[in-house]
Amino acid sequence: MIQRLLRLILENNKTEDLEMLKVENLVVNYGVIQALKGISFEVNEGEVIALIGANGAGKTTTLQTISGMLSPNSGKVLLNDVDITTIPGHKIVSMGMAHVPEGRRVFPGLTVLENLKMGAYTRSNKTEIAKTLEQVYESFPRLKERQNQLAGTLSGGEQQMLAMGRALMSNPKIVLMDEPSMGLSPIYVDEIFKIIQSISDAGTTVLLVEQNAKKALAIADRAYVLETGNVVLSGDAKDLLNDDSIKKAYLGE
Amino acid sequence: MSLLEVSSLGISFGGLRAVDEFNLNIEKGELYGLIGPNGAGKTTVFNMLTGIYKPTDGKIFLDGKDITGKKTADINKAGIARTFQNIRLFGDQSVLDNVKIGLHNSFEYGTGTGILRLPKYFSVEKEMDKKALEILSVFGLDKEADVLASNLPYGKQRQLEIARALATNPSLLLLDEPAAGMNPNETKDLMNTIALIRKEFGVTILLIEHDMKLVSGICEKLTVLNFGRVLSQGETSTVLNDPEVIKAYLGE
Amino acid sequence: MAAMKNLNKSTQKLLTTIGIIIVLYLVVTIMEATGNLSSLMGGLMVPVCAFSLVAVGLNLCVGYLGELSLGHAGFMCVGAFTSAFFSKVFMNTIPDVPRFILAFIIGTAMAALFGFLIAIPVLRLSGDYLAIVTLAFGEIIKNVINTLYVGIDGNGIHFSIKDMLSLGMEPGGQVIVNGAQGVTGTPRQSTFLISVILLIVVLILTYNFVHSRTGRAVQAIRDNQIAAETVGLPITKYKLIAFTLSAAIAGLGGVLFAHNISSLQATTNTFGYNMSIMILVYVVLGGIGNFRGSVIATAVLYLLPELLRGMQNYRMLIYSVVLIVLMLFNWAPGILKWREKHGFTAAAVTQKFGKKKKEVQ
Amino acid sequence: GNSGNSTGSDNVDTSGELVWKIGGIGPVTGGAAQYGQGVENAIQLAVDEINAEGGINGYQIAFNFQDDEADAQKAVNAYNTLKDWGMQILEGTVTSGSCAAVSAETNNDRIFQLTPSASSTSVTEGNDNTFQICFSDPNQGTVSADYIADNNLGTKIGVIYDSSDPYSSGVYQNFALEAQAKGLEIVATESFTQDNKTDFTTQLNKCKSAGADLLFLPFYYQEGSVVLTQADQIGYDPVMFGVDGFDGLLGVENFDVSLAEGVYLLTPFAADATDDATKSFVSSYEEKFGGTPNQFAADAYDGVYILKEAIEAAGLTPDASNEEICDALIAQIQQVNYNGLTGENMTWNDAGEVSKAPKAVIIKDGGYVSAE
Amino acid sequence: MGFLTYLINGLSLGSVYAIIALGYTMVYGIAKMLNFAHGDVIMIGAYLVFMTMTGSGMPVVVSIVISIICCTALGMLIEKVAYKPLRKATNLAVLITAIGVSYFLQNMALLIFGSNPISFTSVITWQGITLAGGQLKITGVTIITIITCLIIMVALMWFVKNTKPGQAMRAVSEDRDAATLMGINVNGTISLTFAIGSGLAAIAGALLCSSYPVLTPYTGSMPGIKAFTAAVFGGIGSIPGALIGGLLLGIIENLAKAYISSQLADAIVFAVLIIVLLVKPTGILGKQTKEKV
Ligand SMILES: Nc1ncnc2c1ncn2[C@@H]1O[C@H](COP(=O)(O)OP(=O)(O)OP(=O)(O)O)[C@@H](O)[C@H]1O
Ligand SMILES: Nc1ncnc2c1ncn2[C@@H]1O[C@H](COP(=O)(O)OP(=O)(O)OP(=O)(O)O)[C@@H](O)[C@H]1O
Ligand SMILES: [Mg+2]
Ligand SMILES: [Mg+2]
Repeated sequence: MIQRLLRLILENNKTEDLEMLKVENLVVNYGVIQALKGISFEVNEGEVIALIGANGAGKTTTLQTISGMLSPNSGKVLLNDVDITTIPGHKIVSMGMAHVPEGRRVFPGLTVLENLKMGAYTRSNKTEIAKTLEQVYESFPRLKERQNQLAGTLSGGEQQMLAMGRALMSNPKIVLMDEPSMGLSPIYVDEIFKIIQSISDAGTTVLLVEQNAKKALAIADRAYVLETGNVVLSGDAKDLLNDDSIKKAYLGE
Repeated sequence: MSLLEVSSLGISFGGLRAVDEFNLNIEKGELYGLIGPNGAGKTTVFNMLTGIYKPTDGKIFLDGKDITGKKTADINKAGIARTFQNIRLFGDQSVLDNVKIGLHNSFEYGTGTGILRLPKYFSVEKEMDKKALEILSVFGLDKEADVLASNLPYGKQRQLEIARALATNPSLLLLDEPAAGMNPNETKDLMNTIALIRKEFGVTILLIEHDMKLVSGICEKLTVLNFGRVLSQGETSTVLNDPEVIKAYLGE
Repeated sequence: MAAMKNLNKSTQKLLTTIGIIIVLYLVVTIMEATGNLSSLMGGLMVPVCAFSLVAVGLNLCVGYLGELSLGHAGFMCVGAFTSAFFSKVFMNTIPDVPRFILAFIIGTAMAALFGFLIAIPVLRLSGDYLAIVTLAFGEIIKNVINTLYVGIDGNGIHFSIKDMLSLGMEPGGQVIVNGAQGVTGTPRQSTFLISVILLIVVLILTYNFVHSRTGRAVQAIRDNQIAAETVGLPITKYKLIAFTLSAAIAGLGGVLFAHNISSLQATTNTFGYNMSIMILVYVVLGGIGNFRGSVIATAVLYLLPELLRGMQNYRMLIYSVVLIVLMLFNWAPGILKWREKHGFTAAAVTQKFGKKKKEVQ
Repeated sequence: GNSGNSTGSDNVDTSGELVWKIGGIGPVTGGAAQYGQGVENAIQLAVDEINAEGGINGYQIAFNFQDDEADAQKAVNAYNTLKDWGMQILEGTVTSGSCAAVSAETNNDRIFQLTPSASSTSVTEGNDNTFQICFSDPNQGTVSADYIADNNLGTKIGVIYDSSDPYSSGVYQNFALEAQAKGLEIVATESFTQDNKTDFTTQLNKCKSAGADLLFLPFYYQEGSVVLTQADQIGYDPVMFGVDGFDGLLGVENFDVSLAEGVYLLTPFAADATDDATKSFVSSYEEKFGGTPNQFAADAYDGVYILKEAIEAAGLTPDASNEEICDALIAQIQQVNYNGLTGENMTWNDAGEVSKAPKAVIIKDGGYVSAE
Repeated sequence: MGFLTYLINGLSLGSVYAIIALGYTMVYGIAKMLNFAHGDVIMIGAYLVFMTMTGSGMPVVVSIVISIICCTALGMLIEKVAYKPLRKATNLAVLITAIGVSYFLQNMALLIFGSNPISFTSVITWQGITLAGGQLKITGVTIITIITCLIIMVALMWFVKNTKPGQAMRAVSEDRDAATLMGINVNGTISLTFAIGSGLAAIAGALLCSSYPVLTPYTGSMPGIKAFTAAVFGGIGSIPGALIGGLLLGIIENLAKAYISSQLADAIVFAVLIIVLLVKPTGILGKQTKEKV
């Protein structure tokens, strides 16, 4: 355990091109349905990685397996070289991972503010938390306006903002985002990608699942394309943006 | 006479005026878009149109009939069907059964007939199956008729929800963000489907959407909501070039 | 066609269930004819069928209507007492067979009536609130029956909810329902054959119901009430139909039960919440929405304590342990996964697994 | 703790020799377990004694006791289990509701049945093969009212009874009938149920404010101990009159017996009676099972000896068919005159009822004293 | 005067219901399960107090502490063995297992302690207060029970609102998966909830049997059901609701006995419950959670 921690600390101190997250041969079944058929990829520290693919390709399943909400049938997930495949989800969070889940999953009976505080559950420094809260409110002024409203009564887009804000409250080193722009108005979609960019600029690693492939690829460093449970294509995001097959299949051009 | 006439509609939640002085006229056969920033009150308008919320002010007329404050089921019978922003399927039932439930009011036989399997049961069920598959095939879902609805991928669930709504044989179809969670190609397919169902089923459509490609691609008229009030209303191209709309909603 | 195959699959399941019941019936009958059936087993057949019926009724409510009822013993109680009352009153005036048939009709109809009346207020509630209200109704029925005195004499029928004295009967009058002492001397007309026929008929009818237009609507309401409303389903009507039907089936079980035993009392164990909960145990163990499972679970769990009689004082302790273990074996996701891996899966199990996320309560 | 665990198969004679197969039924689990366990233990005690002395007519007794959880259907199941075992005579069941269901069966199968404690008339009505050792409900109700009237124990009577219990409501009904006949004034009739037996203060308060100077309490000692405690708490001190269910009160572990001072009860049996029979019964019971035997146990113990006497008088042997045994015992038990723990000169009529004088006793200095 | 007497009787019965209901509602509110074995843990707690206090002559406080510790351990053990494996199954499955556990505890107690009733010595020796010149008496047990209820209620509310584990409980009660994503140990939180609930059961057992001095293996089951009813009455999941529900249930029960019919008191109580729920479908203090569409 101590060794692991030591390693974690050591790894964290290194900087360039470090493999932060590594997924090896992941296979996940739902009953008889095989949702992931052995996918592998890696995310380096500080990168923004986009995961794109059609409906049902297995993007959500991938993110859920990484953050420990699902356990894979086989394969491995490594976070900073630590095998987290069998580590329970809540411990993964305290290792610095946050997850903006599909479908938002805000706590409907808690207020906006309580939801945000819940996001900082793993942290204890009150002043730091307050600082992060201010930053979140800055990014999402609507949340501040509504801080005492029950989250369950927020509009769809407002809930999406809350889910994002809540994940950021844990001050994560890596954040997984499942379609963060879904249901947001155009002006806010631009805004959200700016926010992702700034999160990344602040040094946080991002694994981004998006249907809005164009925007995602625009801010991503690299990208992987999933198709029915397999990685079918990967590469530099800018290259993919110009790839004809990608254009045809995912950019609607 | 317009198909849908809404005048001075308003609702409050506690101190929050979610929708205020909302007016809308939709002609038969139109494809109408309702857009606006997050939390502007679009879904709330849908909820009032379908009787899920009771409006505090205003009136709603469908085909000249006052349906304000009516029960949801009665409003559906009067001719309004809808989909939901957060998908609401009958998850534990097959795709086919989801559509057959939509057909519930168009095909009649009594509970007793069903329990005792009188001849009418067989004939009506057969017709229902036929009709349901017909609707499903419009969406290319007929091959998945057997699958449990909750096991469909997200995009297909959205389509199934539309199919189910159509099965109730509405004159007005409300779609709440039908393209959410779809990639541009899928959205393109959806646009075609929407155009197709308007033609095939002769329905008038009112939709909420944030995907501007879809909105500008198929909507003929638009209403923009902002803070619960109408910001702009009219032909799609005019509205989308309205500087107010650009400022509040579209961004540069 | 895919849809037809699906239909056939569940029809097949129904047919095999019926087949199994018929085979078991024949086996038991042959054993009895050849003197190989123990009295214990022989005596258990009718109660098992009666409780199976109640479990099927409750499963209709829990599995298809999606509402938890903790008061089904109350409907069984209504069916049992009204039919026993009827049979006793007309013991000497109507011949056996028509009287028995009428008893079934009356008991079932009364249970249905109670189900209907209770459903009107109850169905406005949901979840545990509904559960507690059904529990409350069951307890009210039990309490009232315990203080109910009904007698018959030359002047007709007398009622009281105080005591026998207040009936004010002529000498020679007959007390039929005697408060906590219940009804004794009901004619014992339930036979295994009748029970099996009823069970099969009910299984077929419930199957038909579930796969009919109304049944589909009921399930739609269970899955998503708001969506059901927006496709134009009259929620209250279908909830009422399903609940009433469910109560009627429980009442039918009650009639069968009452005419198999000559002494009927409404106690906590026989018709109180304990029994309601016991029946719920049958339903959940057998699989929510799985009628065959209900029948099997009822048979297993009802027979188990009887077969454990050899364990003497440890009997009920062992029973409770078996119950817990069976529940874990049938429901724990971890164990289900393990079973899948090692091939311990019946078709029913995979079906349950697929539904594991569904929360009925 | 106590546990009568030497039932059933232990006692079945495996050598193939003929034995008397006597069965018993009662609740040994569930809320009424204490009554069933007392009966089971006491029968076991008597059977062991008799077997040690050479059995009945030279044949040993095999005893098998089955649990019914005080549930009529379970009792029938228990009965069928015993039938499969080969039971010839049934001593049971303990509770009235179950007993009525089982009597219908034994009557049909022609098996002789003697119940230690099921007191309702529905047990014996129409069943010529069923006999009671305990007083019947009418008997107790009537005798109680008579006793109260004759001895002027009280003028204004309050009644609290268990309206969910056949025994309690049966005794109450007959008491009320006789009280009316004797001109006793019942000023308050209160009840409780098995689901509602935590708190009697309201019932007690109502009796108190109705001015009742005597409380008639026809139910079991478990609730009895609570009623006495709570009456004391509210400072209400009328004459308390229990029936045979109150027997056992002094045996409740840790019960403050001073609360029971002056309580009348109808009992045929007192665990601290000084006669040799009682003393030896109580001491062997305590030695073997722990805990003080109650009246149920005493009735059950007597039952075995009554059976012995009747069988011996009829000269039966175990090879007789059940029907023969049944018929012979029906005839013979009406000739028996038995002196046991629970009564002197006990005799039976053809309705199955016992005739033994219920003794009113009063609790004094933590012990029973004959009230006469 | 009569009315006041009955009211006080009701209050004292209600306080016992309330203290049991607090445990019920706590577990329900967070683990979303009806722990039907709760009443039986209460019974075990009462036996432990009896054995240590009356049997071994320990001081009241010591024996209650021992009982709390044992019940807490028992609660956690039950949770681990019987409920935890079903965490992802339907709530109904856990409900049934809880029933199995309830049978188990009853029959275990039957084997260990026997079926004979025990007269429980009150843990409260204080006689209480007398008012109106001796006409009205409030027993010490009643007063102590109500005070204990209030203390527990306030402590629980404070705990849930202001501590980290309390915060975790709220999150778990809302959405377990999302709670995991916040870094909350869902299993640990639910175990803790059971531990607290079972610890409360020990206290409830001691006070229940002090008011109702008969102890058998089945002592806990009926008050358990009543307390469940009380918890629903007050709005299940709501901590102050449990207190109010318990007290009201006791009062209604006693007034029904006093003024309507003691034979039909059960029926009347349940009828009132139904009427209240029809007027207020989530109980007196229950949160009205209308789904946003
Ligand atoms: N709980 C489940 N049970 C059964 N099958 C499931 C379940 N969840 C997902 N699947 C199936 O697994 C496959 C992958 O699903 P996943 O949700 O990971 O896709 P996705 O790429 O996130 O799609 P989308 O863009 O629609 O969100 C799909 O075929 C889906 O139907
Ligand atoms: N039941 C409710 N209680 C309180 N506030 C509500 C309720 N329903 C909606 N609101 C508020 O009303 C406003 C309008 O919500 P609505 O869901 O209609 O927005 P919308 O236009 O559909 O937004 P989006 O595009 O994000 O879905 C929001 O600010 C929301 O928080
Ligand atoms: Mg997804
Ligand atoms: Mg919306």
